[in-house]
Amino acid sequence: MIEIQRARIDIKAVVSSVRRDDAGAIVVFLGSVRSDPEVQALDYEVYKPMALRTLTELVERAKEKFGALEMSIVHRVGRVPVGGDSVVLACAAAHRSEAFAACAWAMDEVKRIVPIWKTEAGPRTPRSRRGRKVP
Amino acid sequence: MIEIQRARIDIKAVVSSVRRDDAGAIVVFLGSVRSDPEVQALDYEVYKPMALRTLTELVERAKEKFGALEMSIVHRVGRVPVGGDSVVLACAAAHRSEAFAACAWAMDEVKRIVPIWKTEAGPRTPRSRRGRKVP
Amino acid sequence: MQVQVRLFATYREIVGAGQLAWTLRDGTTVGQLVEAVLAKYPRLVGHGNHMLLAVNHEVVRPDSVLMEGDEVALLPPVSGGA
Amino acid sequence: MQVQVRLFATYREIVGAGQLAWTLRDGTTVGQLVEAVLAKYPRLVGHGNHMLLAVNHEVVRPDSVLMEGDEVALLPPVSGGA
Repeated sequence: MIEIQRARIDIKAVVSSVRRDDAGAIVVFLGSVRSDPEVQALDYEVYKPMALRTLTELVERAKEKFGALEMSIVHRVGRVPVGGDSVVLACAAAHRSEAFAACAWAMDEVKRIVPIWKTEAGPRTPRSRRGRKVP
Repeated sequence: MIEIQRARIDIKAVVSSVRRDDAGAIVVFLGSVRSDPEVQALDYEVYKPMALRTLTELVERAKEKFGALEMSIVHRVGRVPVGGDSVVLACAAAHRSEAFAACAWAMDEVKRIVPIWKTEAGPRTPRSRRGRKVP
Repeated sequence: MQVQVRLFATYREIVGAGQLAWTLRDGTTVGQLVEAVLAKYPRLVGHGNHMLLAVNHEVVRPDSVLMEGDEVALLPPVSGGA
Repeated sequence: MQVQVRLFATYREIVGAGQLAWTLRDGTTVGQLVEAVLAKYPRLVGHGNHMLLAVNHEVVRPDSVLMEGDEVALLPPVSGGA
Protein backbone atom coordinates (compact mmCIF):
# COMPACT_ATOMS: atom_id res chain seq x y z
CA MET A 1 0.00 0.00 0.00
CA ILE A 2 1.49 3.30 -1.14
CA GLU A 3 -0.79 6.30 -0.74
CA ILE A 4 -0.61 10.07 -0.79
CA GLN A 5 -3.90 11.26 0.65
CA ARG A 6 -5.72 14.18 2.23
CA ALA A 7 -7.73 11.96 4.60
CA ARG A 8 -6.64 10.86 8.05
CA ILE A 9 -4.49 7.74 8.04
CA ASP A 10 -6.12 4.50 9.23
CA ILE A 11 -3.27 2.92 11.21
CA LYS A 12 -4.94 -0.46 11.49
CA ALA A 13 -5.43 -0.65 7.72
CA VAL A 14 -1.77 0.16 7.13
CA VAL A 15 -0.70 -2.56 9.56
CA SER A 16 -3.10 -5.08 8.02
CA SER A 17 -1.71 -4.35 4.56
CA VAL A 18 1.73 -5.73 5.51
CA ARG A 19 0.61 -8.82 7.44
CA ARG A 20 1.89 -12.16 6.17
CA ASP A 21 1.92 -15.60 7.76
CA ASP A 22 5.70 -15.77 7.41
CA ALA A 23 6.27 -12.39 9.08
CA GLY A 24 7.18 -12.63 12.75
CA ALA A 25 7.72 -8.90 13.17
CA ILE A 26 6.01 -5.72 12.07
CA VAL A 27 7.50 -2.32 12.85
CA VAL A 28 5.34 0.75 12.35
CA PHE A 29 6.46 4.36 12.33
CA LEU A 30 4.02 7.22 12.86
CA GLY A 31 5.20 10.77 12.30
CA SER A 32 2.95 13.26 14.05
CA VAL A 33 2.73 17.03 14.08
CA ARG A 34 4.23 18.21 17.37
CA SER A 35 2.71 21.05 19.34
CA ASP A 36 4.61 24.32 19.20
CA PRO A 37 3.44 27.76 20.30
CA GLU A 38 4.03 29.04 16.77
CA VAL A 39 2.45 26.13 14.92
CA GLN A 40 -1.15 24.98 14.78
CA ALA A 41 -0.82 22.73 11.79
CA LEU A 42 1.50 21.77 8.98
CA ASP A 43 0.60 22.15 5.33
CA TYR A 44 2.03 19.49 3.08
CA GLU A 45 2.56 19.96 -0.63
CA VAL A 46 3.49 17.06 -2.88
CA TYR A 47 4.68 16.41 -6.42
CA LYS A 48 2.41 13.41 -6.52
CA PRO A 49 3.46 11.32 -9.55
CA MET A 50 7.13 11.65 -8.61
CA ALA A 51 6.41 10.98 -4.92
CA LEU A 52 4.50 7.78 -5.76
CA ARG A 53 7.31 6.65 -8.04
CA THR A 54 9.98 7.43 -5.43
CA LEU A 55 8.03 5.63 -2.69
CA THR A 56 7.54 2.56 -4.88
CA GLU A 57 11.26 2.38 -5.65
CA LEU A 58 12.10 2.95 -2.01
CA VAL A 59 9.93 -0.02 -0.95
CA GLU A 60 11.64 -2.26 -3.50
CA ARG A 61 15.07 -1.20 -2.24
CA ALA A 62 14.01 -1.88 1.39
CA LYS A 63 12.99 -5.41 0.40
CA GLU A 64 16.30 -6.08 -1.37
CA LYS A 65 18.52 -4.38 1.18
CA PHE A 66 16.99 -5.70 4.42
CA GLY A 67 14.92 -8.69 3.36
CA ALA A 68 11.73 -6.87 4.32
CA LEU A 69 8.71 -8.92 3.23
CA GLU A 70 6.16 -6.12 2.89
CA MET A 71 6.20 -2.37 3.31
CA SER A 72 3.41 0.19 3.18
CA ILE A 73 3.76 3.96 3.28
CA VAL A 74 0.94 6.47 3.58
CA HIS A 75 1.68 10.21 3.61
CA ARG A 76 -0.86 12.96 4.07
CA VAL A 77 -1.02 16.15 2.03
CA GLY A 78 -2.83 19.37 2.77
CA ARG A 79 -3.32 20.57 6.33
CA VAL A 80 -2.47 18.26 9.22
CA PRO A 81 -3.27 19.62 12.70
CA VAL A 82 -1.10 19.26 15.80
CA GLY A 83 -1.39 15.66 17.01
CA GLY A 84 -2.30 14.35 13.56
CA ASP A 85 -0.21 11.74 11.78
CA SER A 86 1.54 13.04 8.66
CA VAL A 87 3.04 9.73 7.71
CA VAL A 88 2.60 6.07 8.65
CA LEU A 89 5.11 3.49 7.49
CA ALA A 90 4.75 -0.22 8.26
CA CYS A 91 7.27 -2.94 7.55
CA ALA A 92 6.91 -6.69 7.97
CA ALA A 93 9.88 -9.05 8.13
CA ALA A 94 10.66 -12.54 9.35
CA HIS A 95 12.56 -11.18 12.38
CA ARG A 96 12.52 -7.96 14.33
CA SER A 97 16.04 -6.74 13.57
CA GLU A 98 15.26 -6.63 9.83
CA ALA A 99 11.91 -4.95 10.42
CA PHE A 100 13.44 -2.24 12.63
CA ALA A 101 16.34 -1.61 10.25
CA ALA A 102 14.16 -1.45 7.13
CA CYS A 103 11.58 0.83 8.75
CA ALA A 104 14.17 3.29 10.10
CA TRP A 105 16.07 3.35 6.81
CA ALA A 106 12.91 3.84 4.77
CA MET A 107 11.78 6.72 6.96
CA ASP A 108 15.17 8.42 6.50
CA GLU A 109 14.75 7.97 2.75
CA VAL A 110 11.24 9.44 2.82
CA LYS A 111 12.66 12.56 4.41
CA ARG A 112 15.63 12.65 2.06
CA ILE A 113 14.25 11.98 -1.41
CA VAL A 114 10.45 12.00 -1.59
CA PRO A 115 9.19 15.27 -3.12
CA ILE A 116 6.97 16.46 -0.27
CA TRP A 117 7.32 19.87 1.37
CA LYS A 118 5.82 21.17 4.56
CA THR A 119 5.10 24.71 5.62
CA GLU A 120 4.00 25.81 9.06
CA ALA A 121 0.52 27.17 9.54
CA GLY A 122 0.72 29.70 12.39
CA PRO A 123 -1.66 30.21 15.28
CA ARG A 124 -4.97 31.96 14.86
CA THR A 125 -4.36 33.91 18.06
CA PRO A 126 -3.81 37.65 17.55
CA ARG A 127 -0.25 38.77 16.92
CA SER A 128 -0.17 40.62 20.22
CA ARG A 129 -0.29 37.30 22.09
CA ARG A 130 2.69 35.88 20.24
CA GLY A 131 5.10 38.07 22.18
CA ARG A 132 4.60 35.80 25.18
CA LYS A 133 6.80 33.12 23.75
CA VAL A 134 10.02 32.69 25.68
CA PRO A 135 12.92 33.01 23.23
CA MET B 1 -0.24 0.94 29.57
CA ILE B 2 1.36 -2.30 30.72
CA GLU B 3 -0.80 -5.37 30.30
CA ILE B 4 -0.51 -9.13 30.36
CA GLN B 5 -3.74 -10.43 28.90
CA ARG B 6 -5.44 -13.42 27.28
CA ALA B 7 -7.49 -11.29 24.87
CA ARG B 8 -6.38 -10.14 21.44
CA ILE B 9 -4.34 -6.95 21.47
CA ASP B 10 -6.06 -3.77 20.25
CA ILE B 11 -3.24 -2.10 18.30
CA LYS B 12 -5.01 1.23 18.02
CA ALA B 13 -5.58 1.40 21.77
CA VAL B 14 -1.89 0.71 22.41
CA VAL B 15 -0.87 3.47 19.99
CA SER B 16 -3.37 5.91 21.50
CA SER B 17 -2.02 5.22 24.98
CA VAL B 18 1.39 6.71 24.08
CA ARG B 19 0.20 9.78 22.14
CA ARG B 20 1.35 13.16 23.43
CA ASP B 21 1.29 16.58 21.85
CA ASP B 22 5.06 16.89 22.24
CA ALA B 23 5.76 13.52 20.57
CA GLY B 24 6.70 13.78 16.91
CA ALA B 25 7.39 10.09 16.49
CA ILE B 26 5.77 6.85 17.57
CA VAL B 27 7.38 3.51 16.83
CA VAL B 28 5.31 0.37 17.28
CA PHE B 29 6.55 -3.20 17.32
CA LEU B 30 4.21 -6.15 16.75
CA GLY B 31 5.51 -9.65 17.34
CA SER B 32 3.36 -12.23 15.55
CA VAL B 33 3.27 -16.01 15.54
CA ARG B 34 4.85 -17.13 12.27
CA SER B 35 3.46 -20.01 10.29
CA ASP B 36 5.45 -23.22 10.47
CA PRO B 37 4.39 -26.70 9.33
CA GLU B 38 4.95 -27.97 12.88
CA VAL B 39 3.27 -25.11 14.71
CA GLN B 40 -0.36 -24.08 14.81
CA ALA B 41 -0.12 -21.80 17.80
CA LEU B 42 2.14 -20.77 20.65
CA ASP B 43 1.18 -21.18 24.29
CA TYR B 44 2.50 -18.46 26.56
CA GLU B 45 2.98 -18.92 30.28
CA VAL B 46 3.78 -15.99 32.53
CA TYR B 47 4.89 -15.27 36.07
CA LYS B 48 2.53 -12.36 36.13
CA PRO B 49 3.47 -10.22 39.17
CA MET B 50 7.16 -10.43 38.28
CA ALA B 51 6.46 -9.79 34.58
CA LEU B 52 4.44 -6.66 35.39
CA ARG B 53 7.17 -5.42 37.70
CA THR B 54 9.90 -6.12 35.15
CA LEU B 55 7.94 -4.40 32.38
CA THR B 56 7.31 -1.35 34.55
CA GLU B 57 11.02 -1.03 35.37
CA LEU B 58 11.94 -1.57 31.73
CA VAL B 59 9.69 1.31 30.64
CA GLU B 60 11.29 3.61 33.22
CA ARG B 61 14.76 2.66 32.00
CA ALA B 62 13.74 3.31 28.37
CA LYS B 63 12.59 6.79 29.34
CA GLU B 64 15.84 7.59 31.16
CA LYS B 65 18.15 5.96 28.63
CA PHE B 66 16.62 7.23 25.37
CA GLY B 67 14.43 10.15 26.41
CA ALA B 68 11.33 8.21 25.40
CA LEU B 69 8.23 10.15 26.44
CA GLU B 70 5.77 7.27 26.75
CA MET B 71 5.94 3.52 26.32
CA SER B 72 3.22 0.86 26.42
CA ILE B 73 3.72 -2.90 26.33
CA VAL B 74 0.98 -5.51 26.00
CA HIS B 75 1.85 -9.22 25.97
CA ARG B 76 -0.59 -12.05 25.50
CA VAL B 77 -0.67 -15.23 27.55
CA GLY B 78 -2.37 -18.51 26.79
CA ARG B 79 -2.77 -19.73 23.23
CA VAL B 80 -1.94 -17.39 20.33
CA PRO B 81 -2.65 -18.79 16.85
CA VAL B 82 -0.46 -18.35 13.77
CA GLY B 83 -0.85 -14.77 12.55
CA GLY B 84 -1.86 -13.49 15.98
CA ASP B 85 0.13 -10.81 17.78
CA SER B 86 1.87 -12.05 20.93
CA VAL B 87 3.25 -8.68 21.90
CA VAL B 88 2.71 -5.06 20.94
CA LEU B 89 5.11 -2.38 22.15
CA ALA B 90 4.64 1.31 21.35
CA CYS B 91 7.06 4.12 22.11
CA ALA B 92 6.58 7.86 21.68
CA ALA B 93 9.47 10.31 21.56
CA ALA B 94 10.14 13.82 20.36
CA HIS B 95 12.13 12.54 17.38
CA ARG B 96 12.22 9.33 15.41
CA SER B 97 15.78 8.22 16.22
CA GLU B 98 14.96 8.08 19.94
CA ALA B 99 11.67 6.30 19.31
CA PHE B 100 13.31 3.63 17.11
CA ALA B 101 16.21 3.10 19.54
CA ALA B 102 13.98 2.88 22.61
CA CYS B 103 11.50 0.51 20.96
CA ALA B 104 14.20 -1.86 19.65
CA TRP B 105 16.06 -1.84 22.98
CA ALA B 106 12.87 -2.45 24.97
CA MET B 107 11.87 -5.37 22.76
CA ASP B 108 15.32 -6.94 23.27
CA GLU B 109 14.82 -6.52 27.02
CA VAL B 110 11.36 -8.09 26.90
CA LYS B 111 12.90 -11.19 25.34
CA ARG B 112 15.84 -11.16 27.74
CA ILE B 113 14.40 -10.54 31.18
CA VAL B 114 10.59 -10.69 31.31
CA PRO B 115 9.42 -14.00 32.84
CA ILE B 116 7.28 -15.27 29.96
CA TRP B 117 7.77 -18.66 28.33
CA LYS B 118 6.36 -20.04 25.14
CA THR B 119 5.76 -23.59 24.05
CA GLU B 120 4.75 -24.72 20.60
CA ALA B 121 1.32 -26.21 20.05
CA GLY B 122 1.58 -28.73 17.21
CA PRO B 123 -0.75 -29.26 14.27
CA ARG B 124 -4.07 -31.01 14.65
CA THR B 125 -3.47 -32.93 11.44
CA PRO B 126 -3.05 -36.69 11.92
CA ARG B 127 0.48 -37.92 12.53
CA SER B 128 0.48 -39.81 9.24
CA ARG B 129 0.37 -36.51 7.32
CA ARG B 130 3.37 -35.10 9.12
CA GLY B 131 5.75 -37.37 7.21
CA ARG B 132 5.24 -35.18 4.15
CA LYS B 133 7.40 -32.45 5.59
CA VAL B 134 10.62 -32.03 3.66
CA PRO B 135 13.53 -32.30 6.16
CA MET C 1 10.14 22.60 -28.76
CA GLN C 2 8.08 23.16 -25.67
CA VAL C 3 8.47 21.73 -22.17
CA GLN C 4 6.49 22.17 -18.96
CA VAL C 5 8.36 23.57 -15.96
CA ARG C 6 6.92 22.57 -12.56
CA LEU C 7 7.73 24.60 -9.46
CA PHE C 8 7.07 23.59 -5.85
CA ALA C 9 6.93 25.07 -2.35
CA THR C 10 9.30 28.07 -2.00
CA TYR C 11 10.03 28.15 -5.72
CA ARG C 12 6.33 28.22 -6.59
CA GLU C 13 5.81 31.07 -4.14
CA ILE C 14 8.73 33.06 -5.55
CA VAL C 15 7.66 32.61 -9.17
CA GLY C 16 3.97 32.97 -8.38
CA ALA C 17 3.01 29.95 -10.47
CA GLY C 18 3.37 26.19 -10.14
CA GLN C 19 3.66 25.51 -13.85
CA LEU C 20 5.23 27.38 -16.78
CA ALA C 21 5.24 26.48 -20.46
CA TRP C 22 8.75 27.12 -21.81
CA THR C 23 9.88 27.16 -25.40
CA LEU C 24 13.41 25.92 -26.11
CA ARG C 25 15.72 25.17 -29.00
CA ASP C 26 16.26 21.48 -29.76
CA GLY C 27 19.20 20.08 -27.83
CA THR C 28 18.78 22.31 -24.78
CA THR C 29 19.92 20.68 -21.52
CA VAL C 30 18.16 20.83 -18.16
CA GLY C 31 21.00 22.98 -16.86
CA GLN C 32 20.52 25.51 -19.67
CA LEU C 33 16.78 25.62 -18.99
CA VAL C 34 17.43 26.30 -15.29
CA GLU C 35 19.78 29.17 -16.23
CA ALA C 36 17.04 30.67 -18.37
CA VAL C 37 14.48 30.32 -15.56
CA LEU C 38 16.87 31.93 -13.04
CA ALA C 39 17.53 34.79 -15.49
CA LYS C 40 13.82 35.47 -15.72
CA TYR C 41 13.17 35.02 -11.96
CA PRO C 42 16.33 36.36 -10.28
CA ARG C 43 14.88 35.84 -6.79
CA LEU C 44 15.36 32.10 -7.39
CA VAL C 45 19.12 32.54 -7.81
CA GLY C 46 20.03 32.15 -4.14
CA HIS C 47 18.32 28.73 -4.16
CA GLY C 48 20.19 27.30 -7.13
CA ASN C 49 22.72 25.33 -5.07
CA HIS C 50 20.08 23.28 -3.29
CA MET C 51 17.86 22.72 -6.30
CA LEU C 52 17.16 19.15 -7.36
CA LEU C 53 16.12 18.56 -10.95
CA ALA C 54 13.71 15.95 -12.26
CA VAL C 55 12.50 15.17 -15.77
CA ASN C 56 9.33 13.13 -16.12
CA HIS C 57 9.39 12.29 -12.38
CA GLU C 58 12.95 11.08 -12.32
CA VAL C 59 16.00 12.88 -10.89
CA VAL C 60 18.45 13.90 -13.65
CA ARG C 61 21.83 15.59 -13.97
CA PRO C 62 22.02 19.10 -15.42
CA ASP C 63 23.58 17.83 -18.67
CA SER C 64 20.51 15.76 -19.61
CA VAL C 65 19.13 16.86 -22.97
CA LEU C 66 15.45 17.76 -23.00
CA MET C 67 12.83 16.46 -25.42
CA GLU C 68 9.56 17.93 -26.68
CA GLY C 69 6.83 17.63 -24.05
CA ASP C 70 9.13 16.83 -21.12
CA GLU C 71 7.94 17.75 -17.64
CA VAL C 72 10.84 19.41 -15.86
CA ALA C 73 10.57 19.88 -12.10
CA LEU C 74 12.63 22.31 -10.03
CA LEU C 75 12.58 20.85 -6.53
CA PRO C 76 13.53 22.64 -3.32
CA PRO C 77 15.02 20.47 -0.54
CA VAL C 78 12.27 18.07 0.52
CA SER C 79 10.78 18.10 4.02
CA GLY C 80 8.22 15.31 4.27
CA GLY C 81 7.54 13.35 7.42
CA ALA C 82 6.56 15.18 10.59
CA MET D 1 10.26 -21.18 58.52
CA GLN D 2 8.26 -21.83 55.39
CA VAL D 3 8.66 -20.38 51.88
CA GLN D 4 6.74 -20.92 48.65
CA VAL D 5 8.71 -22.26 45.70
CA ARG D 6 7.28 -21.34 42.28
CA LEU D 7 8.20 -23.33 39.18
CA PHE D 8 7.55 -22.37 35.57
CA ALA D 9 7.52 -23.87 32.06
CA THR D 10 10.00 -26.78 31.77
CA TYR D 11 10.67 -26.80 35.52
CA ARG D 12 6.97 -27.00 36.32
CA GLU D 13 6.60 -29.89 33.87
CA ILE D 14 9.56 -31.77 35.34
CA VAL D 15 8.43 -31.35 38.95
CA GLY D 16 4.76 -31.85 38.09
CA ALA D 17 3.66 -28.85 40.14
CA GLY D 18 3.88 -25.08 39.83
CA GLN D 19 4.11 -24.39 43.53
CA LEU D 20 5.71 -26.19 46.49
CA ALA D 21 5.63 -25.28 50.16
CA TRP D 22 9.14 -25.76 51.56
CA THR D 23 10.23 -25.76 55.20
CA LEU D 24 13.70 -24.39 55.93
CA ARG D 25 15.93 -23.52 58.85
CA ASP D 26 16.31 -19.83 59.61
CA GLY D 27 19.23 -18.31 57.70
CA THR D 28 18.92 -20.57 54.66
CA THR D 29 20.06 -18.91 51.42
CA VAL D 30 18.37 -19.15 48.03
CA GLY D 31 21.31 -21.21 46.76
CA GLN D 32 20.87 -23.73 49.59
CA LEU D 33 17.15 -23.97 48.85
CA VAL D 34 17.87 -24.63 45.15
CA GLU D 35 20.32 -27.41 46.13
CA ALA D 36 17.61 -29.01 48.24
CA VAL D 37 15.07 -28.76 45.41
CA LEU D 38 17.56 -30.29 42.93
CA ALA D 39 18.28 -33.10 45.39
CA LYS D 40 14.59 -33.93 45.59
CA TYR D 41 13.98 -33.52 41.82
CA PRO D 42 17.20 -34.75 40.17
CA ARG D 43 15.77 -34.28 36.66
CA LEU D 44 16.12 -30.54 37.26
CA VAL D 45 19.88 -30.84 37.73
CA GLY D 46 20.82 -30.43 34.06
CA HIS D 47 19.00 -27.09 34.06
CA GLY D 48 20.79 -25.59 37.05
CA ASN D 49 23.25 -23.53 35.01
CA HIS D 50 20.56 -21.60 33.18
CA MET D 51 18.30 -21.11 36.15
CA LEU D 52 17.45 -17.57 37.20
CA LEU D 53 16.35 -17.01 40.79
CA ALA D 54 13.83 -14.48 42.05
CA VAL D 55 12.53 -13.73 45.52
CA ASN D 56 9.29 -11.79 45.83
CA HIS D 57 9.37 -10.97 42.08
CA GLU D 58 12.90 -9.62 42.05
CA VAL D 59 16.02 -11.33 40.71
CA VAL D 60 18.45 -12.24 43.47
CA ARG D 61 21.88 -13.80 43.86
CA PRO D 62 22.19 -17.30 45.35
CA ASP D 63 23.66 -15.96 48.59
CA SER D 64 20.49 -14.01 49.48
CA VAL D 65 19.11 -15.13 52.81
CA LEU D 66 15.45 -16.18 52.82
CA MET D 67 12.76 -14.97 55.19
CA GLU D 68 9.53 -16.56 56.40
CA GLY D 69 6.81 -16.35 53.73
CA ASP D 70 9.14 -15.49 50.82
CA GLU D 71 8.04 -16.45 47.32
CA VAL D 72 11.03 -18.01 45.60
CA ALA D 73 10.82 -18.51 41.84
CA LEU D 74 12.99 -20.89 39.82
CA LEU D 75 12.95 -19.43 36.31
CA PRO D 76 14.02 -21.21 33.13
CA PRO D 77 15.46 -18.98 30.35
CA VAL D 78 12.63 -16.68 29.26
CA SER D 79 11.19 -16.76 25.73
CA GLY D 80 8.55 -14.06 25.43
CA GLY D 81 7.85 -12.16 22.25
CA ALA D 82 7.01 -14.04 19.07
